[in-house]
Amino acid sequence: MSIEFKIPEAIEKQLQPVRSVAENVMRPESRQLDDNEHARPVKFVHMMWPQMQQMELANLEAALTRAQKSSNGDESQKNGPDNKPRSDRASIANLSLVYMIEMLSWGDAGVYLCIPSSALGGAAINAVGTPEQLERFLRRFTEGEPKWGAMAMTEPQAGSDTSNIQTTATFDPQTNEWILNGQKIFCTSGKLALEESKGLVVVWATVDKQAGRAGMKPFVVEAGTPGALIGKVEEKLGIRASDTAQIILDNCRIPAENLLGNAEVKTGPSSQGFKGAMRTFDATRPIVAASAIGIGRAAFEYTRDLLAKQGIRMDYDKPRWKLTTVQADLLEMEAQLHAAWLLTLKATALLDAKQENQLESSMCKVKAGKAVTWVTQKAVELLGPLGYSTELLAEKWLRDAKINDIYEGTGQINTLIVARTILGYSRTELK
Amino acid sequence: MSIEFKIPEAIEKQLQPVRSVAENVMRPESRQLDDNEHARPVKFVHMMWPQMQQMELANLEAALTRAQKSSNGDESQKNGPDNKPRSDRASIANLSLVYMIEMLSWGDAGVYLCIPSSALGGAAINAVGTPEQLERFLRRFTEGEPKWGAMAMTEPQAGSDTSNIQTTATFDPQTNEWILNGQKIFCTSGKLALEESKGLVVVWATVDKQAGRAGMKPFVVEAGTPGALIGKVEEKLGIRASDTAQIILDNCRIPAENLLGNAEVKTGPSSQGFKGAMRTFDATRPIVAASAIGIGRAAFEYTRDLLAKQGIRMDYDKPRWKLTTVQADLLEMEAQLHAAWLLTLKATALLDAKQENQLESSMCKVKAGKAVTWVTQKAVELLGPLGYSTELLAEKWLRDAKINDIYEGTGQINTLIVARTILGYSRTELK
Amino acid sequence: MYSFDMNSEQKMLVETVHRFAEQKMRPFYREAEESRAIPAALVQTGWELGLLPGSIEATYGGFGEYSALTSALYLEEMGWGDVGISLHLLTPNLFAIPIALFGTKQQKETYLTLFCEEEFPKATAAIIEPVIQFDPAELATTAEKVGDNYVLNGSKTFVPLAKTAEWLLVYARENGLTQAFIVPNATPGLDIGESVTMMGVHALTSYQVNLDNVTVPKENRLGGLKGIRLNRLLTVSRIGLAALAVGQARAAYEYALQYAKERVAFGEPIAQRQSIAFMLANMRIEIEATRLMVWEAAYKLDNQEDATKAAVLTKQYADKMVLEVTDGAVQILGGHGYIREHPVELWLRNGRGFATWDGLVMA
Amino acid sequence: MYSFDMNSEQKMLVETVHRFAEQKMRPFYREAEESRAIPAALVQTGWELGLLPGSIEATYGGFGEYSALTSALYLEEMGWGDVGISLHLLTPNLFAIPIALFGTKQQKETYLTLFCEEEFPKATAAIIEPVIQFDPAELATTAEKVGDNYVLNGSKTFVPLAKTAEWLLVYARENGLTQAFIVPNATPGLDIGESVTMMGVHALTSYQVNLDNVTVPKENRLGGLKGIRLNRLLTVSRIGLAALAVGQARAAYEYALQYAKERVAFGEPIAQRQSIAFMLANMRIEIEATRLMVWEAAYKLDNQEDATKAAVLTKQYADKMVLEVTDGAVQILGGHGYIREHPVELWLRNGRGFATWDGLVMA
Repeated sequence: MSIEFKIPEAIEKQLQPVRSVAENVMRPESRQLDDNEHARPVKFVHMMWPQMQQMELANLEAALTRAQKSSNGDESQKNGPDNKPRSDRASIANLSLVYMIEMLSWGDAGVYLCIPSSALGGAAINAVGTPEQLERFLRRFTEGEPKWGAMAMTEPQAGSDTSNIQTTATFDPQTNEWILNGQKIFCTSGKLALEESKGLVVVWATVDKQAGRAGMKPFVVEAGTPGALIGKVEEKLGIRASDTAQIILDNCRIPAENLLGNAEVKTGPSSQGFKGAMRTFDATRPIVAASAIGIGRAAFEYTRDLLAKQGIRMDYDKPRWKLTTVQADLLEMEAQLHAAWLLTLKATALLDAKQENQLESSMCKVKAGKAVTWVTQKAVELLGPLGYSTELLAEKWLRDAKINDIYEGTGQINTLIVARTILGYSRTELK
Repeated sequence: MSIEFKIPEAIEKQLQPVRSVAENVMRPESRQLDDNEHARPVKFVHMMWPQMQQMELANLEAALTRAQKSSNGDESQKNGPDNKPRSDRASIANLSLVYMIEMLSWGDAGVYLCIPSSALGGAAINAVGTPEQLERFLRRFTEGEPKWGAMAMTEPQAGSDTSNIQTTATFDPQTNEWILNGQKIFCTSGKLALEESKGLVVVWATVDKQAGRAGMKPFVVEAGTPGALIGKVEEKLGIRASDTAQIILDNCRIPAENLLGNAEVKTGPSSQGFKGAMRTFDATRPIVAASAIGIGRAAFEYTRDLLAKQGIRMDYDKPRWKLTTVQADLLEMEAQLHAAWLLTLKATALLDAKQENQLESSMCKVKAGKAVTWVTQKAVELLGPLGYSTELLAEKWLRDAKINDIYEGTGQINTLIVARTILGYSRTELK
Repeated sequence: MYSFDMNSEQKMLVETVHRFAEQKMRPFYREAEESRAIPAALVQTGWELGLLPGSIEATYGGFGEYSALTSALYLEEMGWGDVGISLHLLTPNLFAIPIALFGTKQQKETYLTLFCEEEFPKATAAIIEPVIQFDPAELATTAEKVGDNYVLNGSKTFVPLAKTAEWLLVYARENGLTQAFIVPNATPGLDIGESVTMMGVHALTSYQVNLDNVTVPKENRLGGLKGIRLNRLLTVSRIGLAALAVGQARAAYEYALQYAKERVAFGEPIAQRQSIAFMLANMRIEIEATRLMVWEAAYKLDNQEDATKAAVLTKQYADKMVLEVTDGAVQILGGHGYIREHPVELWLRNGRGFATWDGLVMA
Repeated sequence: MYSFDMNSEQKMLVETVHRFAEQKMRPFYREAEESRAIPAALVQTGWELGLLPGSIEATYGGFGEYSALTSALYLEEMGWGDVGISLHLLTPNLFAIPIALFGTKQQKETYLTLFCEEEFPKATAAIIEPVIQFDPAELATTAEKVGDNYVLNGSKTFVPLAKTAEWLLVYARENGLTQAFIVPNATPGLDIGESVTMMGVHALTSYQVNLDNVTVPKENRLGGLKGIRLNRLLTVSRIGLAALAVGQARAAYEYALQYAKERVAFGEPIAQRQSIAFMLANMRIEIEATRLMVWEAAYKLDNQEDATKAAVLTKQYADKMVLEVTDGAVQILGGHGYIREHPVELWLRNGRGFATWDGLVMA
């Protein structure tokens, strides 16, 4: 063990084709897909699908091995991603993902979100699914036409306050089915998953409203299930290529086997279901941070290069008082991005090392959300009238960037998590 | 009535001698008085005393007239400064004060605080004193040697939380005396008032701990009263010429007549005593803001002028991208100071017009505290190694400035007041 | 003295414009934004407020006197209503105000009367250029005197309503200084290009304008031989833009405040959390400070004091303030702030614009 | 790979230095600050940690290898202990490290051995000048070659321990470039002036130094004919200062956090208010980010990658961070933060210094 700051060669190699996709497939369509909010990046989707199938297959096989061991009674391996057995001691799976997403977001953050994969839905299934569930739900992502998975958590009256979820799951012993009722919003790729492909959505619903967090359970709803409808698809400030859907669950019946994990409502510290959901944030927040940073880097590099063409160059070896405001702004943009990036890499490295990273994952999310909001706003300013026009992509990057300070927990929620962690406070001590 | 932004001529005239004192009496001693923390600005005190006596006399006479009318049953005039009858409809008393204090603080904020006057103590007595109390307590400030008044509110365990005061006042019917016990800290000019002159301190104490705010009452403690001792005198980051004293009240007996206002403990909305104390903040916060801005202006002007000697001049008519960092910093310093100054002027104008100004007075305090902390920190930076050395005054201004974001309610407390006001929230709704 | 109270005339005007903003602009701004068009009736109603004629002397058909302060007061209300619609309504000013301030007697007589009629006047100005580093004092567009004419060459962008404008005021560099030239729409070489889309204010249709040897008689040089003082016009523009920015910020602040009081999370309105409440408090402080800076700069301008510095400090302060406040409003609304069902995302897009709009408002 | 774990040797070193900081520096820093002096015993104990000899090759009497990363790790602990005492303890480095990096073989042999003995070495360097706009790449102090000698002229400030130094490394401008010259204390024309007081770090005694035709043989030019690469030394210095700044900020953050948990107002610890808790959270985030930037820049330097840019970004980031964090700590303590009974007021004074100290740390 020794401190090291070096991109693994394997990742560097993997990144080359990703960079090429970002540059040659994503960027050229950026403006057009932004203008036509509900159009799909068809070319990108088809280009990525073979690769994603391979990744899905690898994940599925690993999960099957794990799940089979687990159902054979190997109890220590049971509780979700944290205890996954891994042969490779220094995994770089998450690091690799974070690098890839940073690069794809450098290409186009809205388009990247349309990548065909089981995504957050897959992660939830992967974490606790039985071998049968894994097969039934995840095999589809390794074959046939492109498909999408999604996760539906947020409700109109419960944004950050995910414990306040109103969607209900009632068990019908007659038919051995769960009946879901409620409304979900802000479901990324919800329409792609339920309407535009034979995908699926993992829906969080409560089996016992009185039980609060402990009553919350994840259920798999497959495309084509009667009673699961796409309502409005949001029109947004940015990431317009990505669909953000409302899902209406109207007496939506799903087989008993579509419940992920245990139906039992355990209160107290052992309410694993909800905690598991919260746990996934430790993995997804660095990804959101990386996406933010990719957009920020796009804005920074573009601004720097265009200014260089005007003869305004960075100068790293002068005292600050010798710089122009533009040089100083560029320097600060670069430093802010890099600060956020290093926090993201650390949160990710901890994840790969299977170490606790809740603090780090919230820290990188807070920093990246804030830094990239500022960096992209600055880029538009530095690029003057052209920067504010739709002739350049800078204004789009500003709009795309902002979501990263909002989803997967707003800056405020993540700061609260950091604060609670460093102070050792519970959620009642620090509201 | 019409919108106007023009310094009244009378104030402009008044300011000329003040500017001269600031420049010729205060500035030359700034460094030395900072180095010798507990030395006194003797020259300044003696120079200001005749003028202060005149002001005190005018205030005293006005208060006596008012108090006599009031004790003659003119009930409408009773409730303190808000309802003061004034012949001059557009008073500029507070505006004039704010301008003077800005200028004196431009001279030296620590020295300005040593101005011999009844100060906050006088204000409290003036507001509710009977004719007899006014004579007994305030006449001294119009004659003889320089004297100081002070106010003692803060306690070791109660900073912003002034309702949590532990100092007790117990009435002894035998001797017709109040017995004060407790400890006060951070009393500005406490030592000057009690030990170094025949001054006085208004001490807030509770006559009924169960009653909370309603039990809090102001008592006058005169210099030389047995049992009223100066403990330590604080050594501070800045404003070192000003004494910040601990006052120990050890069975300190004062005559019954030294209680200001009513001894009765009224709970509920009519607990005027404490409210009155809080009310004085509406007048003092703009003064603190003005003091902050005076320091900030000193730092800004000095930095600007010294940089101009190096050939670096402000240019107000260029787009930001054509400026150097130093020019942009200077511009931002000036704008920040001016923003704070205009808020201060508005809060003061409302006060002079006897209009509600709690929101405005907290707003200007928040802004000035923050702006001037930043401006003085920036000045030290822009002045490089010399700025960081004690050869220039910039580093002292930074140290002096910081207190303004702390006393008379920290930036956080004042932001909280602004927030409660704009949201219409009580202190339980927004803690 | 320092006084912060409007006179009764100003109060009445502000109330009138606020009512218009509330009743006519607010119900329509999202539709205008999405459809990129404003119905003629709304424009006409706005015009009937008589804001521009109120700034023009009676001699030329108006009924008022130019006051930067009065303009600042109503601009805040317009900005509160909608910046895009406001920029549309304020387009004729871009032509008229510079003429009122610098026109020769003859120019005033010829043109100002056009702005005191019943119909929304068809005139605009071209100042901003399609570059990344724009300085109105060093334009790339040139004006050259050839005989009794001026020949203009260059490119402009963000020219509002250029397609339908009968008159354009074109700013160009002549002998190192920026001057303005009156150009009729039919002048050969004047090419109104594609409409230009900005990040915000889609309600305003603006265009790229190209000038290829556009020739106008020397009488069309604004101010005749004396020309213009660009600095003065920029001061007017900076104060106006800052006033609009205050209005925009106030709209965002009020909306976020209301939302925060209504939106419940973890059992309480989110406004009861200090992180949200303090954001709102700081918004309020910054809006108020900027408003006072705007008023003071306008007061100085009206009272023949040098307002250059005040206007620059104010504008730069306002640029930053409006961005922070509108961004904060989006942040307070969270996911709901990011979707177009709520106005704050539009306000953030508008907020970012102010720093790039030097010259785009004259009032 | 990316790895954020120290190796066992580094861990041990960090623990050792932390223990020294906690047990030797912390109990004494306020007294050192107020009395403007550090007892010889403390200096000696600090010297016995062997930090500098640990950076010098065995050939010259040391027992280690120079590593910017290892230095950064222990500098953070020293900064956490006390910046003033640290700058005193690090003064010999100002002479030794540039020689280790750029000295000719002979210079290394002659001088480095002095830094591997049992007593605290008496050597320092003069780089900073008493100006408001300081640029180490464009010094006002000059060096001119006259025959076989160099003649130095100019003024320096913030020269630590100059009064007792036997050797000074003086930076001067020669043919447009900054070079360094070894000057013995007894050289005629070398005038150690008054001690200079800074806003912070009073524990460090530093001096104004004047050079009036100070003449040294050409052998005293550091690096001989090749001279030095200033940029490389500044990179070392920037990383070192940033590491110290992280330590200083961490001290302030930890203190404020503890205070906020203990201080009760309105019935609860103030840390239970979001306004305070969020300040602490942001401090933590910024400290952590800066630490990672420091480590990365040091890692690059150690691995022969170009670290100039990384060091500059890190240093500027750290300058701002340490000021914000120390200021925030004073703010959290309120009135108690303003008095010298608590350390935070000193830490704020130190915090402001970092931006002006380019060249004042080499490690």
